[in-house]
Amino acid sequence: MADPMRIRANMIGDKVEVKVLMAHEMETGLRKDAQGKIIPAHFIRNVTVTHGGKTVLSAEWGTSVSRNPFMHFRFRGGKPGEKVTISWVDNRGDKRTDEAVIAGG
Amino acid sequence: MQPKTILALALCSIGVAGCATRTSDSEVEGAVAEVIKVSFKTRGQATVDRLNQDDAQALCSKYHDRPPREIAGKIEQSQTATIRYPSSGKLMGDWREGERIAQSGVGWQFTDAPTRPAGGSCYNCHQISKQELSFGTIGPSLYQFGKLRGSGEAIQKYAFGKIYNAEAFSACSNMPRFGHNGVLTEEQITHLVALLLDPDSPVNK
Amino acid sequence: MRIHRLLAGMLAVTLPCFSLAQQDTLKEIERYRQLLQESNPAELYEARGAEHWKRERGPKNSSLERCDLGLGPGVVKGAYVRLPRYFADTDRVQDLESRLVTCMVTLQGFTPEEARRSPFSGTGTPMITTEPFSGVSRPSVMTDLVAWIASESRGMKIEPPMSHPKERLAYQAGERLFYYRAGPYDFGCVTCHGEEGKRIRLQNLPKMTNAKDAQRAFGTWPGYRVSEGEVRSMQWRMWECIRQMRFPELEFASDASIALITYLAKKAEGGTLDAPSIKR
Amino acid sequence: MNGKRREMLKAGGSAGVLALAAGAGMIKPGEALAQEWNKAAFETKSVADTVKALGGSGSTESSAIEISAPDIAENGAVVPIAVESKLPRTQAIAILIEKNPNTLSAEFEIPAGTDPFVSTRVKMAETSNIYALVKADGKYFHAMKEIKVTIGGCGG
Repeated sequence: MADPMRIRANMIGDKVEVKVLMAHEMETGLRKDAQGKIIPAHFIRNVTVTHGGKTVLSAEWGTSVSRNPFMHFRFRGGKPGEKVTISWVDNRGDKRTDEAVIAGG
Repeated sequence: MQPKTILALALCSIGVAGCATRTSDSEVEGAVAEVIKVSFKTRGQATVDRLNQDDAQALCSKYHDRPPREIAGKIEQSQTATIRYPSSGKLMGDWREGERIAQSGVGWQFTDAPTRPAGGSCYNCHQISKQELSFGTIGPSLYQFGKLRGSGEAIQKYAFGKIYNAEAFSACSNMPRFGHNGVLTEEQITHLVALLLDPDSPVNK
Repeated sequence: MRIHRLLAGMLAVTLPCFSLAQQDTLKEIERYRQLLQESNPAELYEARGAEHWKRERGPKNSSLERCDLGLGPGVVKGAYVRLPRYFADTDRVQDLESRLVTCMVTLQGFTPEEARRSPFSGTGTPMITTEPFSGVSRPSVMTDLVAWIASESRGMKIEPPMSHPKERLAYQAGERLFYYRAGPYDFGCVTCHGEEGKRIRLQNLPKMTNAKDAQRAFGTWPGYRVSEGEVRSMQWRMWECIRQMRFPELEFASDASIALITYLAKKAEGGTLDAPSIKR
Repeated sequence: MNGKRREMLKAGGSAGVLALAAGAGMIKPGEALAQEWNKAAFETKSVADTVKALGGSGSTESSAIEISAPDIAENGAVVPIAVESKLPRTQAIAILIEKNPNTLSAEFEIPAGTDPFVSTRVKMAETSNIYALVKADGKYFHAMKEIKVTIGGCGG
């Protein structure tokens, strides 16, 4: 199973700043292993961030997002103590959902 | 079995009081030899006998690359005798080939295919062509090497010899003895000479 | 990607900009390094490492929580900056990784071979360099533990003990090894780390006999290497330098590796640990 | 930018309805959009084709899009890139890397209430132009920046 994400959600003024790190190899499908065999592509395709039942960001990714992906964005309408939920799904159907509590500014 | 424990050898046989002083050089010498013996293993082309030093390597290690003048002189003398210039007399090859060799840092690692020709790793340490911004500074800049020195026979001979065996000119140089150690072929070295000296080479633009 | 990178290198497809001065290059590289600091995937490894410490594993189905890293059984805080050190139970100077091998053997019942089997994490690396260690998705318990244990010394002073004769001997052996030149390229550690302000390509090289350089270098390992997408440890740093020196393979947790690390730790004494870091 | 998702949103009437569905347990978060991945767009080999695959007929250069990235990346495996759009009604931001084997790297949908800003890290195979493609008020705009990828290390 995939490792948990590291999510930081902080109030900056009236916005929630979200920074997330995901543990994922983001394999391109273009590289070869030591035996010369192609390493199959394995990468996160969809990311969804929700807050209070509302999607605040959604993303589609290809293989060229860096290994152990990082994403940073900001949204309005969140308050300290509320939760931000982040989910990803990769091309093999593996998935992971984690949440973080918004910290005060 | 536990990992081999040479540093764990009872070096304190002379007793605790004796151990308070610095271990003698010969004791350290012996310990290092043992440590080397148990800590490395042959892998691919990188065999353990690579750790056996020749005279120049041993002297440079001993003097931390700063040998006394007299010893430096001896090293330079013995290394000069190793240089073999091409029997054809042709010292300048193709600078384009030279640029490719200068860019490549592969060769002789246990991860490298032994059949693949080695690069010269030149940009790792030197500025050469101006277009390449990613260059090292362990060695001096070679940009405009030929423009400043011309491309006559004397300088060709110097450049060939320096790449063949840098220690002939400077004992304990950081630069590998590419020709003497068989890392680069005679022909590869002539391409590097061309990269440095050919008036058409980007080095001299 | 790797194929492209190699091609780029081999065909000398160099940077097409002729006007950019070297100074600007270095400034921009510095900016790149700054931007990396914003987020460090080493955190993911640290989190795993903390779990591995507590997890019951091995034939004895036991955790590492009683492992003595030098400050007493189970004390992790501050342990990393006081290694390598002499351990009476093994009668040996050990760095973090060789000590973890000992604990995996004594506490968890692994054989030393099992404990050392996967020293470095190896998942897809864009560099050919670590392919001997890679397979797809092969995280290393050892690397994760190192990341976490080092993080528990973050901000602390590097203070390797040097009171035991074997610690001093390890230092002296490390010094000899540092200056030891051999192999087809005539390299020694000193070739790249003996002078101040030098670079390989655009990578700055610390002069290891210079306290400030050594402190910064030693104090930023382990680190997340973006070039490989992995956390790498001091053991790996030694292993990889030795490989590039064209020497035979340096055995993981060997005496030579520990001697070199002891030498470097002493040179870095008084510096602050800023690791796990993030690096090229 | 995604055709299927547009349809779904249209059918639902608003993003709120989709969220409601998730909240009611009909769709779990993360699964809701799991099947929606614009394969065609991620297989494109040029900037123009990517714009087309994302639903645009072309795009206009705009100074209201700011790309924040280093001029030189010490390593192509991780290149930090932030994009900020000052275009009104920004709906989506995509990052394109001209010389990568596949041009499109990532595409972010920006709902109302979320800053038209995103920062991430991408891989670059070699020195290349990168494009920030922004969909705002139904139209496509872009900004471009060249990032050089340097050769590093000593054994390669």
